[in-house]
Amino acid sequence: MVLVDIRETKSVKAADIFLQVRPGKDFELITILRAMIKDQPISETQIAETGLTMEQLQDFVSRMKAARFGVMFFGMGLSMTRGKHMNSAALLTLAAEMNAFTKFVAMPMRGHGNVTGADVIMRSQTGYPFGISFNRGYPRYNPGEFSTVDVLVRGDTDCAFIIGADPGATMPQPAIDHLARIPTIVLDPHVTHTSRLSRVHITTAPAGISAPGTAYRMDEIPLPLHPALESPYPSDEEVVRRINETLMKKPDWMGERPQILQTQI
Amino acid sequence: MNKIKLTLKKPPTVVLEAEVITPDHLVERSNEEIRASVVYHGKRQRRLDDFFDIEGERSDCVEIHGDLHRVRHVGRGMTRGDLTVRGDVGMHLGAHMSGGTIEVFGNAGDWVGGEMKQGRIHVHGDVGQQLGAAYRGSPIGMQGGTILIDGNAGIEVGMRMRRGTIVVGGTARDFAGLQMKGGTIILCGGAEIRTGAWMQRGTIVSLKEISLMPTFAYSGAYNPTFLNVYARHLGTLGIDLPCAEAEGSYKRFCGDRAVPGKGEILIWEPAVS
Amino acid sequence: MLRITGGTVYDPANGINGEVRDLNVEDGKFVSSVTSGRTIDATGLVIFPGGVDVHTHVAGGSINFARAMTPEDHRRTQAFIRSQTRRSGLGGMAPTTFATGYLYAGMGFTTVNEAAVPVLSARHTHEEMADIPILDKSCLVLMANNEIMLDLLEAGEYERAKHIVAWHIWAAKAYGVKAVNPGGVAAWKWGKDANHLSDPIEGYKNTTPGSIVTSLAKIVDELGIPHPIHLHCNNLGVPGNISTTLETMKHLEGHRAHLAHLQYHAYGGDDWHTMRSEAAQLAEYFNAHPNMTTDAGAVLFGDTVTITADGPWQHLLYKLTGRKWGNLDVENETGCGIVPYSYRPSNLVNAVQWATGLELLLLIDDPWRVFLSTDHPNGACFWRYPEIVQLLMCADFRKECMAGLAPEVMNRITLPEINREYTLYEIATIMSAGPARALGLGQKGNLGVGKDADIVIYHQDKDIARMFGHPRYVIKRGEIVIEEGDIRETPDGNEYLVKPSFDPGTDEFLRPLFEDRYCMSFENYPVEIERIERPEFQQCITSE
Amino acid sequence: MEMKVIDHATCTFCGCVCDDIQLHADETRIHQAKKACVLGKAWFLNHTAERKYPDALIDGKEATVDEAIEAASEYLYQADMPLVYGMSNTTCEAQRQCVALADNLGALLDSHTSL
Repeated sequence: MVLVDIRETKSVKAADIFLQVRPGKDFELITILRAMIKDQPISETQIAETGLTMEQLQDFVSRMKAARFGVMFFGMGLSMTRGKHMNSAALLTLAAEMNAFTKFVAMPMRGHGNVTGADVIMRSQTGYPFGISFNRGYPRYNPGEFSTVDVLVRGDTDCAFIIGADPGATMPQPAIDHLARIPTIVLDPHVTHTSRLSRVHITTAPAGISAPGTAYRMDEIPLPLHPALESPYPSDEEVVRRINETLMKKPDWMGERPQILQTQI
Repeated sequence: MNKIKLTLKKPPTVVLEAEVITPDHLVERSNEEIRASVVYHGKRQRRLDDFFDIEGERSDCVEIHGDLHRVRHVGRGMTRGDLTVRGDVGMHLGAHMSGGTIEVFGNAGDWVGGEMKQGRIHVHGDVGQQLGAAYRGSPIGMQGGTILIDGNAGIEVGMRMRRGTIVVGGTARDFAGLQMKGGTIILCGGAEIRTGAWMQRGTIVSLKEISLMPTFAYSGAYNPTFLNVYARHLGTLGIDLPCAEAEGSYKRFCGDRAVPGKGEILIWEPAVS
Repeated sequence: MLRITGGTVYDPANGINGEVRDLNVEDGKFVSSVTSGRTIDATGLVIFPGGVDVHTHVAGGSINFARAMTPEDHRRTQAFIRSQTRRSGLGGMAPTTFATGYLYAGMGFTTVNEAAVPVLSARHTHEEMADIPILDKSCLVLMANNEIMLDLLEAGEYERAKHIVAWHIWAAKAYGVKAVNPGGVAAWKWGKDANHLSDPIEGYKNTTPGSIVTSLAKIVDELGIPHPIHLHCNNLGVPGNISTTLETMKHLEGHRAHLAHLQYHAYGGDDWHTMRSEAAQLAEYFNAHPNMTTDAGAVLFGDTVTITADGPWQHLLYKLTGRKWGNLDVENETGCGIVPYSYRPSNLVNAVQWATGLELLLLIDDPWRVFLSTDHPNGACFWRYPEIVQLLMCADFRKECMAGLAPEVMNRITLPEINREYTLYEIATIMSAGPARALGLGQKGNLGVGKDADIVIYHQDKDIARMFGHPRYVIKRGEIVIEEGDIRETPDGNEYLVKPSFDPGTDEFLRPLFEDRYCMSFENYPVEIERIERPEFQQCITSE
Repeated sequence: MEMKVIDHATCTFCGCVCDDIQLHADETRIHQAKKACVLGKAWFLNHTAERKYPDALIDGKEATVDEAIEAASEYLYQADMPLVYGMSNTTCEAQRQCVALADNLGALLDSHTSL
């Protein structure tokens, strides 16, 4: 096991090799590795800016190539620092390119409980994993345009429905300010930061504790939940279903549109 | 000259998607038809004249006044005509366009000239991210035409572009020329980090010193002749590209070796006087 | 209640070949007469039983990866707009769940069989299948590389292995057994390998791909599963694999079997430069052995996305395209296993593949044994089936298409010499009655009294692709779902299940083995029956 | 007191979704979460079946679930560009309802992934 991090974490003990990369140099390091696996010349000085040495990286590359089945796990240290999605893209590309030599896969270490389930379901029902708009009556995808932080900071929305998340505690202040400005609806087992700035809060049973159902493991294996308690509150599913049913009774909001659109906007 | 003038009278409270504001759409329509054109205020279908005062008809010369920072898709897919915006304008300005010109006296949002094929866009202010870039998942960004930005640009300028020219007068942020496959990006005010990352082909010219990816290699200093041609062309657009040997030379870097690519980054080094 | 009068009916299951008949429907089934309700005047129109797809990939982990990897395709494809009663969706190479239902129904298909489900993620597959509107569905559980079963076969414990197979079918809530590249995931070898089927697989002394094939075919027969072993042979896509395929067929003698996407298994030659079609040789053997059915796995030129779990096929594509893995979309989530791909007439290998699929369909005599498929999305997207129908029905059109092929292809294929043209009756057989029978779904692909009222009504049209791509009406269990290209209703479909009997002690046998090897709890492994939203049980065949 | 024991319970605290947890619980709280890690133990032991919070709040005032569902529906219905966001700490079944909600509303839909 090779561990790459900017500092010596507790996981170092479990690792055979620890490579300490300079903060903010993940993308550079992975890009160098992409070049090295293809035997492209990279100089010692060029490697130096990542905080590592030629020797370390050559050893690393030969170990990767010698592996029979390699797995790269990556976490938020990669995807949430400067470069963001491009850092993850770099690692995924490296993993893909390693398949020219041996079997390799890359897997994001997702936090936040069942975020994988959301991803899987959005993909199957809409074709896209996140950052979706249905405003034209069909799914469109554009992270940056339709992703929540951007939408809130720009003030592009006039009503927010928040479930299984607490953006009021985690998002940048301008986004939180906008949530407070517009009608916000929160479903959560607790009264959260977001609940406090919302117009409507509904307490729901926590998933897996007192609400049954399914959750996806980060490798996209669905697992059944076995709640141990009986909640005095309804489940998220029940509340959202009832909201859907209530909305279905109201007149359709959509004007004349064709059933099938041959050319999308 | 016959002209259509749109003046924003009621600012949208959420995003207004107005791909009907293109010379192609307006040139064929009467004033009444233009007024009735469908725009999307968030999810609601609205008439164009719910938001704009509209003068004129049947012209491919269009002028828009007002703060349009929430108005998206202006000039989308246009093939002809002139579109002038006096004020800020929102995302996707001139995306997929294949002809005509757009001039903005103000700032513009993200994806200006996204996947454009031909034509010219000139923004006098700043622009957002993904200027002339590919949309998510698309293999190819800008395929032709010219984009001039007087101000600064956000990240991923010219991402996956294959042909055409982008000039940024100010500074570009990270990943300028990301995965570039061809074409030319001129960065008058330099760029932040990771310029030219993963580029396959194409040329990035920077008039200021920039930090490079470790996967680029220095391959000498020179004054490429093609830049003379370029400089003359850009001169007509009001851009001064130094190329005379007396003034200095360009340091040439090749990469990105991670791909491995044959792109080049030229960094201007003025002669010591 | 519904009456359809005056239509020209093609109902191969009942031997009706283009006769004018009236059809009567009540409570979703055909009846001999009805007293009231709507009447559709089908005079001058052509009536088929609803289409049945025996082999497709429309639900589950891999197609869902393909969706994530192709946002650019979603943007350029047709969009289905929502309504108060209908969800939105996107078509294209890997359509969304809702769009899958709309698109299949839109060309007259009412039943599909999802061909590959690992038990581990079977919940996911069922979740997606429940979303697919209009269609009735079934799925097949992947068995041939299951280590526990291979160990039992190695130890000669055939009876136990049989219980394990039955247990897994029920655990996955599947309808049958799929065997992919039996035992060959680790033992893959490049190029021609005549002894392949009798080579012990890696880590085993006695067990060979051949013995797995024979054992599984026998197990499925003895369990009485309505659909026989559904086999994806070894050496898929490799030049010279005809020998492997023929040998596999010999291992199947005496058993029922369905060979999936045979096109990918019918190549001669030694490498990509000498690759040729061996469809004629394969068809000859196949014609003489009525124990087998197959589906074409035809290829059409154009863009698609290929999905598979294994390395070998990826390498094939790598070789074919010269693409680097680095050219994979950076937005992708896995980085491998799924490759957007374009089949081109100018590419020698692609041209051979295109011809091979059609040759198999044309050279296998019995339309009850060869079915329309593209191994969606691998050979082409399912919504392009009407183009294949046109290629089968019009020899002239085939010739036109062949004119676009590279000249050096011509001596590698037999297609130019084949003049056969399919009749409407034969098309109804390969598209509906045949696959329904092979799946053991007696109530499908059949317009007889008591059967499910799944009906397609076509305009007569010289433009065959248009005729089959745009039915006048599509009726699912008596309900009009498509009318002149408009979606009318989107009823939920059923899921077909079988419950083969197995030794109740199987759980206790499996538990320790499972806990040793798997990363989830044994108790959480089987899919609960409550999760299947609309199950419909099919009886196992009891041996007389 | 009689403890209910649940074998093979599934922990949804993080993306590992361990499914071999043994829970010992009474009517109101989980007392033991065997095989769970530190994070998982805290997750299981910190939730109770007590009525700690009001059923619902509208503008900060206590309300019934029915009233809150009505109010939420009306806000969502009136909005020109509603947003459906989150879906991390919830079940797939609820997520499916959320995607349906966004589709039916013509809303923006996004999860934690985009952060």
